[in-house]
Amino acid sequence: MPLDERYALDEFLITTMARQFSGEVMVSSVTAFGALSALLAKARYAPDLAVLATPESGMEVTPMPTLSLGQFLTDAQRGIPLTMEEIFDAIFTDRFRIWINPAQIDRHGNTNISVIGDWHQPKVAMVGSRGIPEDTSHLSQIFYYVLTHSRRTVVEQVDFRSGAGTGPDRDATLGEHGAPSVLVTDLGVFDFTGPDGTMAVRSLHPGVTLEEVQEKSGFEIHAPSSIPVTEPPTEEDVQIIRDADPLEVRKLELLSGPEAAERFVSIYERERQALHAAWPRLGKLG
Amino acid sequence: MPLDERYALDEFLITTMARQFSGEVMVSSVTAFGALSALLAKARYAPDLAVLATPESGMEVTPMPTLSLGQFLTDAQRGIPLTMEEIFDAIFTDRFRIWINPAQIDRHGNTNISVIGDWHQPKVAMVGSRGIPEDTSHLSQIFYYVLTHSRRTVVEQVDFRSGAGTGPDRDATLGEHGAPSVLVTDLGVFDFTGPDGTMAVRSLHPGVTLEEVQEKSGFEIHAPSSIPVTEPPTEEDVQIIRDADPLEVRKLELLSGPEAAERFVSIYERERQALHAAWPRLGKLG
Amino acid sequence: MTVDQVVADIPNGSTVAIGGSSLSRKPMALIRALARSSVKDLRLIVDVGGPDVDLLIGTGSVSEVIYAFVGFEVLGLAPHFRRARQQQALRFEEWTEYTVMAGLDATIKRVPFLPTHAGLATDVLSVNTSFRRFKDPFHGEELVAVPALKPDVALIHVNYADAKGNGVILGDGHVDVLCAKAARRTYMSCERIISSDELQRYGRDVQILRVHTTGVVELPWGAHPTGCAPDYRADLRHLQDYLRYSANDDAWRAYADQYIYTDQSRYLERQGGVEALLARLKV
Amino acid sequence: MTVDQVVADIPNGSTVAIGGSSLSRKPMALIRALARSSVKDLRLIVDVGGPDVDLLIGTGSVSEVIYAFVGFEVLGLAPHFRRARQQQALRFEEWTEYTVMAGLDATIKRVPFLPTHAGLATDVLSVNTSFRRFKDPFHGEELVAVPALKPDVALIHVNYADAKGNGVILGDGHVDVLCAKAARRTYMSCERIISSDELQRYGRDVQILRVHTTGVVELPWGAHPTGCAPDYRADLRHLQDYLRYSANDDAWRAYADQYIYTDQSRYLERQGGVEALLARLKV
Repeated sequence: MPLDERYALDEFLITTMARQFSGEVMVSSVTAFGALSALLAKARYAPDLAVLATPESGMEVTPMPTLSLGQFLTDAQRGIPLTMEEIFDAIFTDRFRIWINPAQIDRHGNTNISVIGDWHQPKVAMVGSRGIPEDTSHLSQIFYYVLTHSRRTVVEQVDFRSGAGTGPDRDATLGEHGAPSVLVTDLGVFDFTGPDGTMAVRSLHPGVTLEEVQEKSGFEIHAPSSIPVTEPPTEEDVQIIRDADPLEVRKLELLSGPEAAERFVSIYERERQALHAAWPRLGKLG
Repeated sequence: MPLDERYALDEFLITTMARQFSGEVMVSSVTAFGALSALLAKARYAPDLAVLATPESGMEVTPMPTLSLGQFLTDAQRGIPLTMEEIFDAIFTDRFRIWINPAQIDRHGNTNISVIGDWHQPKVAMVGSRGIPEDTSHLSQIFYYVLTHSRRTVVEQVDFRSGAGTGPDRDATLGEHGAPSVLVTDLGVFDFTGPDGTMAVRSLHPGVTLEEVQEKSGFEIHAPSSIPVTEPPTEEDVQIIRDADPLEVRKLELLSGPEAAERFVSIYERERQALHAAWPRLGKLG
Repeated sequence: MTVDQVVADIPNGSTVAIGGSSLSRKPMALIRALARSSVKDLRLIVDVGGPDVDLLIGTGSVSEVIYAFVGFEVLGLAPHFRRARQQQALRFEEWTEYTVMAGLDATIKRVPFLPTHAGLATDVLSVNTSFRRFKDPFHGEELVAVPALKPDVALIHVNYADAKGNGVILGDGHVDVLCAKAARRTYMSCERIISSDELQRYGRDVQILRVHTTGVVELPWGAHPTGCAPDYRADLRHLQDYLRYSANDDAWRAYADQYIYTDQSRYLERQGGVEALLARLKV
Repeated sequence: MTVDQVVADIPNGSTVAIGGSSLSRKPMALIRALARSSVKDLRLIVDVGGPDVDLLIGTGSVSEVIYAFVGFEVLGLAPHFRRARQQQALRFEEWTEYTVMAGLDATIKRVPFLPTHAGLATDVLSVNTSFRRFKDPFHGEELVAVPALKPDVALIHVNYADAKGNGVILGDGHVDVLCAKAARRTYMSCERIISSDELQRYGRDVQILRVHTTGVVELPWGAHPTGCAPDYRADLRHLQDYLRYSANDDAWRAYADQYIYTDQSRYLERQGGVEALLARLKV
């Protein structure tokens, strides 16, 4: 995607993600992209969202992208404390949304965060399926994002199904519950309306061609004859994101190597100050 | 049971009930007798008890026998608020005790609070089995009391099993879990160590004869050749009970008719004052 | 929203779960509104029922009751419930305290049932044909399968709520959270609507989450004649009157005219007004 | 009680459930004490694991891990966990976040299993042979039976506790309550022991009830290097060091010598002392 001086790639993607939200549901996040998309959505696109400070707790807060302070937001902003049981009850009753960032996603929207290679003889053992099986068996909207669309991330078939995609296995046991809805990558927006519930192009980001997408994907993605261009963020969208993340935690997700490490340390050292500047402590101990 | 000037029947029974408690378990109560036995036990016989203010909530409080103020004790004494889920988890994990006052109890310790007559064509529809099935399938100690031992209350066979007694049905499905332990009546203390888990005399109250018990029971209760006399309350037991229940809510359980109604009204009008005198309001709204 | 809007959302034959517990925090103002509407054939789900169930049976609004308990606690039995049971006038299904909770929780967790030992070796299993005995898939242990209870509507009453539908419960929570999560639509009355900022000071006492509620109505004294800790206790004197009025049809019609077929503000006046209620019931 | 008394109660082969979540409120001081004891062949149960699981694998104390997740969140993968998985050095069983909770809850409710749809149409069901597919007894719907998880011991760390064993958790509760209820013996460390009178001011933040706990140890900074909201955040700098020290055996021995084979007060000195920790981590 070519750069545009009005917005950075992260701002473009976060806005695109924000525009997927709707309704009165809890929104949780484990990443800065997730947190900022929820924040922007609540401000501009889906005012009824009940946004959480952490993956698990602190409802009705303004999330702050952070490395170490998620739970502290609940206290600083007097978020409504929740329990894990309440989170899963919200999942089971379809009152929950989250942007999931899988290591692999495949043609049918199966996703993997557990292992590269065979589960029993891993090439790379990652983290384990966490709550993705629960999400993908219960929610009516499942949101995925991948920041580097490539043949390593968008694959013919995932090495391990942490998240249930479309196909016969789902049809036999889960039906529509928890089926993948949307994938946002650095190249475009995709859904699973292709033949037999396979991945299809919904829109491509400005300047991205279908050829580029096909080349960077591990399989041929279904595409309509006329492909829309993803709508870019407005000035207001961009401003909201920048104001909400002055330390630019979001940039870390797109970086690696020494630059990432240096910036990581710098953010970690400065974020307490940012928290106190934004929300002078009001919590129960304050 | 003949009267003794040192204690009243209610004080005798409450003390007998208090002496059954042991260990570090939650104790709940729905009656004044239950509340006072827990209070006395904690003061004298089982100091580790975690006493609740109401059937459901307010752990670590001093219960006050009351008609309308159970929940208010939690607030006044800063009891630890619990949920119904926590109560049942304490039941399932055998960390819970309660004195149950059934309408009928039978030879095998089955108990009934649901209906007199056939369930489908009730002669008297009472209240429904409430949580007794849960207690009698999980707790290692099940305590019953009956204030008027008679052929109407201590029966050959209950009309409806709200609580599971001993016998083949239990043996097949529950084993030892939740079996009846003790019955305290105005005549004596009974357990279920008779042949095939039937009711047996453990002790008789002072002056009570086995003949009187058999005459007032709907079946022959197993008795050892030498029957102990139930130990009466000490002066300290009696004093603790009287101090804890200055309005004598406990007396209501032994009364009926106009005398009960009059005393009921009088207690109801005076108990707010008693609460505030005992525990000046310290709660979260105070 | 208003009481009338809530009632308009509850058609004949609805399955209604009711929060509270016997004489505590029953949504009585909503119950009375339901009772004076023309709605019929309600299926009630209560864990521990009291004047809520009894009143709706008394006004002929009910066709079925699923319950673990219905009673007036220290005051004795529930008169219309008892009469209807004895006359076999309606359908009744006796559950138990935990199984009602498990049935609601099964719906929340979108499973058709939850397993338990509760009920084994009791007659609840004989008379309640909704339960099923089965053997667990691992060891063949005999268990009770508690079927999912699926309320269309839940009615609850709480201390405070914000306009968005978050609710604060300061006393015992009873099964209100389970009702709110399990029902397709949850209507909540409250003693007072407060700002979200103020509500969020209540921390873990914010027990009802707006994602599970459909509408909120401010109804001070909305639990009366049951209590609402720590604001007011149960009005046992009014409940004694209720029991007397329930002795026969004529008396019951008089009760209904005076206390049911009227709105909440007139209802409160007929209790002697808010000052008198405060003097009698504020703790 | 003391850390040593806790460790003495945990024999070889024990099944140990650990509270907290990845970098939050892990009972790390208890974990380090366990790691430096001679205990072997632990079976760990974690919902969301992090340095707790990784450290115990690193010291060779573990024979099996039941987990939904083990990782260092923003810092990346868990080095010893990853290596052990890739070398197939121990037994691993992958569960999911809710199924670990359901497995613990099944034990609490004394049922052999709980049903769920979670895991269907995923490979978790293929690799985790503890789960079983079955058909529900009412409608024959296909479900997953999650077996009861039965910890011998639970280890948790909380903000405050009283000496009787009631505990206050001010930040996210994670699965600590489930661990405490499900385990046969629960040991709780806390930042500070306070009087019962003071503890009871925390209302619904008193989440751990003494009827479910066996012993309490006061261990300030007992979650370090993970965080303990709202007292201190995770020490990501120390955790970065941990990752570097985990690169090879020699470095790891150095880490163990310096930070594991020592007591909590020397451990804190080696972090620069409490003043330095406060300056770095207090929020």
